[in-house]
Amino acid sequence: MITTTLYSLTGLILFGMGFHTLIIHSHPLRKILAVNVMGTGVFLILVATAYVPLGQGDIDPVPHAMVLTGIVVSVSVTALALILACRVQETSNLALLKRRNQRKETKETRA
Amino acid sequence: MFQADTPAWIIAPVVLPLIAGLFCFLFKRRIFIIALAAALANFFVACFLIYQFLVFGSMRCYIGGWQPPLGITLRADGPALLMLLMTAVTGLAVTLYARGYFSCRIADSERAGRHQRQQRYFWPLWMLLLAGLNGLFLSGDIFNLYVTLELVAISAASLAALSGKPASQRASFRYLLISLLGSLTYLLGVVFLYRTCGVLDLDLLRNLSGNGAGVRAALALLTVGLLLKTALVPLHFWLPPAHANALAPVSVILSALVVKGSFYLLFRFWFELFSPIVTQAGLNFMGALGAVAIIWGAVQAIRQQRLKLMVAYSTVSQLGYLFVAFPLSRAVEGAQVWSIVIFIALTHACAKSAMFMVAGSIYLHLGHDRIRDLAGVRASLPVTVFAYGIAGVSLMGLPPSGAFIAKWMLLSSSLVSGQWWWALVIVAGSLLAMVYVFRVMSRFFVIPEGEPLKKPAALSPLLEWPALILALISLSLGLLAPWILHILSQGTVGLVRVFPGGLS
Amino acid sequence: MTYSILTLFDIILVATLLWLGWRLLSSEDIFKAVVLFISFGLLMALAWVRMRAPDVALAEAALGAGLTGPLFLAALRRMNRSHKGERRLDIDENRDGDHGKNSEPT
Amino acid sequence: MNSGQLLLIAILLSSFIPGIIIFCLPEEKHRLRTILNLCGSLVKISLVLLMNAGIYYGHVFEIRIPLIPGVELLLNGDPLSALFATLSSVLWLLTTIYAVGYLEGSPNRSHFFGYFSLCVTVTIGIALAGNLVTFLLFYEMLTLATYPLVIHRGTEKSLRAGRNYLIYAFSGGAVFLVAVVWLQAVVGPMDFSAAGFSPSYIESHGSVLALIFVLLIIGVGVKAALVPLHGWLPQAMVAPAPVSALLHAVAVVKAGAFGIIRIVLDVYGAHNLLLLGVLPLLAAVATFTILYGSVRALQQDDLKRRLAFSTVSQVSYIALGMSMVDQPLAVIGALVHLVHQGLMKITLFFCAGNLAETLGIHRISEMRGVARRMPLTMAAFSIAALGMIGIPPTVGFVSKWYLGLGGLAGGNWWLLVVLVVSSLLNAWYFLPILIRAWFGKQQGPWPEEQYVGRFETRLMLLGPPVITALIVLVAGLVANAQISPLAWVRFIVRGYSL
Amino acid sequence: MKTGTEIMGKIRNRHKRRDAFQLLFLILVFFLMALLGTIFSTIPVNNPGLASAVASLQTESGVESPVTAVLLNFRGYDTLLEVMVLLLAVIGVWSLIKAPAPDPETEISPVQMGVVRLLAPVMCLVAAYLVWQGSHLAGGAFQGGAILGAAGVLLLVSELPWLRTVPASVLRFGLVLGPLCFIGTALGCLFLGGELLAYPEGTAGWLILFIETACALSIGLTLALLFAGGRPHENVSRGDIP
Repeated sequence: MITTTLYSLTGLILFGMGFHTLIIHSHPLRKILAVNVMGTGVFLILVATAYVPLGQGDIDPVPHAMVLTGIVVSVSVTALALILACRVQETSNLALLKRRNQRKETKETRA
Repeated sequence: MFQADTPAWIIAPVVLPLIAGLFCFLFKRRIFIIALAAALANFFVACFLIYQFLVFGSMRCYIGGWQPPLGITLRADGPALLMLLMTAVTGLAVTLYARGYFSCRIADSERAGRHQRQQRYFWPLWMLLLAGLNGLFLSGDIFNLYVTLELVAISAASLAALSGKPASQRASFRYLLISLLGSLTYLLGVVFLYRTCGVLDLDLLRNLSGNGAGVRAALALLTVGLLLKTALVPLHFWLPPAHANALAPVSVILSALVVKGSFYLLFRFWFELFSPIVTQAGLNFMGALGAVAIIWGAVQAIRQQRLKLMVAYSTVSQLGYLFVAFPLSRAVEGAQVWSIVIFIALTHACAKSAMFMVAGSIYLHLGHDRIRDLAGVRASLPVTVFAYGIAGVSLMGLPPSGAFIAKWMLLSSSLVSGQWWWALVIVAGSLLAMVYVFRVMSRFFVIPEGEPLKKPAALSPLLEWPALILALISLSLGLLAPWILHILSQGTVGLVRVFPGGLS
Repeated sequence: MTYSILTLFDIILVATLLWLGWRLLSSEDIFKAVVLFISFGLLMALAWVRMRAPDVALAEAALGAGLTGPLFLAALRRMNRSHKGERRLDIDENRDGDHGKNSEPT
Repeated sequence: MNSGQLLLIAILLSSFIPGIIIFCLPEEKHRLRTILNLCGSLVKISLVLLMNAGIYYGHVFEIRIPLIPGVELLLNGDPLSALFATLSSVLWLLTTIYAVGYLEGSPNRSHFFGYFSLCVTVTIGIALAGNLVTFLLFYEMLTLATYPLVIHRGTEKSLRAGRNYLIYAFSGGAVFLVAVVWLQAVVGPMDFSAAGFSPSYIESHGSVLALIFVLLIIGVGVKAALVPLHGWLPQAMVAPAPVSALLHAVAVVKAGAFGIIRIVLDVYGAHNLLLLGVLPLLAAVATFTILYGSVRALQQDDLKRRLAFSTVSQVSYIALGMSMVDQPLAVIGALVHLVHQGLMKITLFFCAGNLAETLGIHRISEMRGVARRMPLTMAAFSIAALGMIGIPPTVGFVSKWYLGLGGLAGGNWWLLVVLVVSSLLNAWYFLPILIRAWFGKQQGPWPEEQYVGRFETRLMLLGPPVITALIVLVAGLVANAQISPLAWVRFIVRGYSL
Repeated sequence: MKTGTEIMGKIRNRHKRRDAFQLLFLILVFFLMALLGTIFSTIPVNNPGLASAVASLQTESGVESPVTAVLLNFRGYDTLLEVMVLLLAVIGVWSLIKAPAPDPETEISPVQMGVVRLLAPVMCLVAAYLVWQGSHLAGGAFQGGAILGAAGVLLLVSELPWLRTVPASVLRFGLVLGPLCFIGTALGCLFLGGELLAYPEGTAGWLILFIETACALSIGLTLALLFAGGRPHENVSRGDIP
């Protein structure tokens, strides 16, 4: 019982920490990390709910299956989000550079 | 083996688009044919399921033959089937429109490669999104709903980023993060529920859930998660940029279908699963948010300078109506609640798709969508302008559109129950809708000064007619009202209302 | 409630997890954060084993730490590379044009 | 589906189908478009006359389409709807002919005539509406169908006018919707019927029902241009002349006035309204509108604007008559004025359009001696103007006569005062025009003379006002005959057993 | 000079305001979590969960491991959709961006090559073992797939030249293989038994193994391609190797 409570509260705190970081920080990678930590927190609560100490009965396998599903989903979403973040940065850098180049060109022509 | 009353038909709307999506990804040629076949099949299956529902009653399909609590149940009841039909009809139109859209863009040789690539990835993503949505409407398992939500969210975010514009990618990134946050909050709610009840099946949960603090917390978490995805004010900030910067067919899908998915779940939870613990204060709170959304979204829509952004903010406003139905649901006849929401959702799906299609066609035609400079479109795209007008009329809720029926019910219940302030909001919202719809409409009627420099070629009928047909459907939904009410009253307990004139 | 030696282990594990989580979310350096995230994942695997969930532990070790970490690192490298600027600009412009020529028929 | 239902549908389709076809026609197919329009309106007139005969002999014309419980669409041909339908369909024919002549050579005609046909379809729908929901449906559609006509010119000025028109009309529609829903919530679903709802509701919900009556009147009052809801009407004058004729005489303002009649006679019923005691309010608003409109008309130099304010004033006679619903003679006066005002006003607008189109005359100050250049047009104008003043034997006299009789019968002597004052005002703003046109001397060339031909103007422009002016005269002369607007109105009022 | 200090002051003010907001938000999150934690720990746990339900049907599922039974039999539909989510991620990534060109400057040290040569086959073996033992112990398609994916990552990191010449169509086929086998089996069951995913009696074990193998291959490929980070060069897929 104490184990379940301990781990579920840990999961909840991880969830809260992730949520806080997701809102406060602006770096895209940090946001994705935060979402991952949040997810881990939820999974921890779920697995802790199913926990039964050794010798006191069967473990409920359904939450485990749910967590497995969740982990796979979160990996795929993370991959997509990372690529999207890269792409955002690339394109916005590109726009920035183009603008800078244009400014340079206009300066040169003026000169 | 497959009789008309086999429940296994329910899985077809999920499996067909899934397979189509796989093949669309695998193959290089004739992708459109595969997608069109799937959309058509999906439409016919939806019609068949409604027929089956009307003849044999509500269906349940236990996947793998495992009954709850262990297995996953798919169920087809009135609201689910109507949402399914809405998706099928809109989806078919979008499929046709997207074909026209991409052909038109590929024909412009300058960026043909990029457009071809967009088309290539559009089809599998769209098919998988369709499967996810259908799964969402049919699923009867709270964790399976999470998976379908993710399926929808990922494909929607990828679709939103498809246009390749930096703005669209930024918006899509934000959209992805928001829907992830929503999904995780939803999942936390599921954990709370599982902790309390130990089952995942919706029907079992309804009986078990009781009135504890855990269930309340679960409801709050599920609600917040789904509200994020539904973009109710004040959580709407991600929607306009994501919807307005996407490709036109994608905007249609996102605005007409994707937000409806999460709203549908929210509504199910509030009025079926958790109806015993829902308090009037909670309903009023949702209604207040909806009222703010109606007014705020409409005011923002009026202020926009670009057609697509205007349409996107109009989505924010229209979603508010769905939530104003919350406090009024219990006011007089609790029975009317699904019908109000379904009428709004169906009308909005058809009308908003038509509007985004129109915006896309105008963008293709003029090369911009600045509202100031729309003069002369009427002469070159009469069908499109007509579609815009009809869709706008439906959004304003003029008779005989479905939104009128919904508005009638909302007004009637708010006046009967003495909550006249909702009536004020509803009327104000439709007047504001009139302003933003006709602000654009009047520009169509301006006769341009001088001859246009070059006369752009006429657009393909695939770009014009689906919009018109959807707009006409949305306008005539009010006339189909008895039929829709019949479907709604067939299976849902408590919705049975005797129709005075008789329907048969 | 029974307290045992395992409870002590639990508390240590949980404290480490929280500390790692806090550090990875608040560290100034993203690279450091990613490294911390990988170790966080490995420690989570330990926690899963403690929770009698070996399947999850295996998946977490392989997916959470073994794949997500490299994914982050690759993304980080890509982002840093795109920071460098000019050279990438040319490549990226060629890309679109290049693709236009080799467009596949549908 | 029986023959009566088929007839109703055919009446609606006879202008709807030509409208849809006209939308699809290419711009340059003028002849086909004209033929379609004329065939449609001739078919419509004959069908409406057929329905009138049926109604007279007691046939039932009714279509019910249920939507949701308590809300159904009901098309119903009763004597009152026959009156309005006949008026609209006859005037539509004339307006169509006029519009074909008026718009010769201008752009976007297929859209114009398409919306024109839809507009008439919707007006007939209003006439045939059998309950408030159906009325609301067509009432809102009327706004939509007329809006493109109002902004047909596509200039910034017309867009502004159109915007104001929409804001007024849809606000009115919204108020009307609320009132309809509320009424239904209080008294339950009801059709238009002579009895109105049961008086027992008055005891339980008296004040609410009075409030709903006010809301309903506000809703239709926007289109009927009751002061202070008339603001859109003078602005809408930027539209082409046939559209103004349509707005003032056939469709919009008339739909509002017709709505007032329906609400008073068929929704509330005379008995209930007397119990509620809201009629003096209506009478006050109507009186004020009559006097205010006349006074404002006096100040206008622009001919069409003067006519517009004259409409504001004249339509309120109908509201004034309905406010004395317990007096059958006053009701007769109000109902017959619906027709008579339409005939007179459409003549005036046709003539104003002729002056503008042929000679470029827009202002009254430019009209000196114009009667010598365009004698037929000005003769028609004079007949209609004299009718407006109420000089026998025109139809205007008939309306005012019955209104006055009704007022006297009810002991409302103030009504006579209102009638006399307003007639004097009418004379004051119409007679100078006539004097200037007939006896003034032309000073310099016409502002913009465009047409020089055998007749004073194109035949298609000349014919309709002459015909309507003749009807104004003849209908006044034979008012007591077996077949005349007055006879039909008497037939209607007999059905209400007031 | 004066304006400079003003600007600095403004920036400081903005910082202060942001800090205040952050603090407020921190407190809010803290209270929310405290509330949730209190509620969560007070939930009376008197439900057995689904453990007994799974245990009673374990023999019918065709596998010994309860988690695998849940994943691929009782809740196989979830797993089917989840495999789709993985595929969707790849499609999404491919739609966004092209795989970065190999960095010609990086030299792979022979030691690293050696390690890769040694490790990759071993990892494949481990993956196969994990899939095989999934029926009775911990392990299964996801774990096996993840190991395969890790092997793929290893190969990608070491920039083996032949990796770039794998035709895109083969990759697409590999990605679709797992989901297709899964759906195919599910539909086969539907046509034979009348229910989606209802394995005919006695065949469950073998069918699950078949699905798991196909899915593990696809999952491994998916993960490796997610790491590769973009769509392959399509012109290669048409056979004209540069």
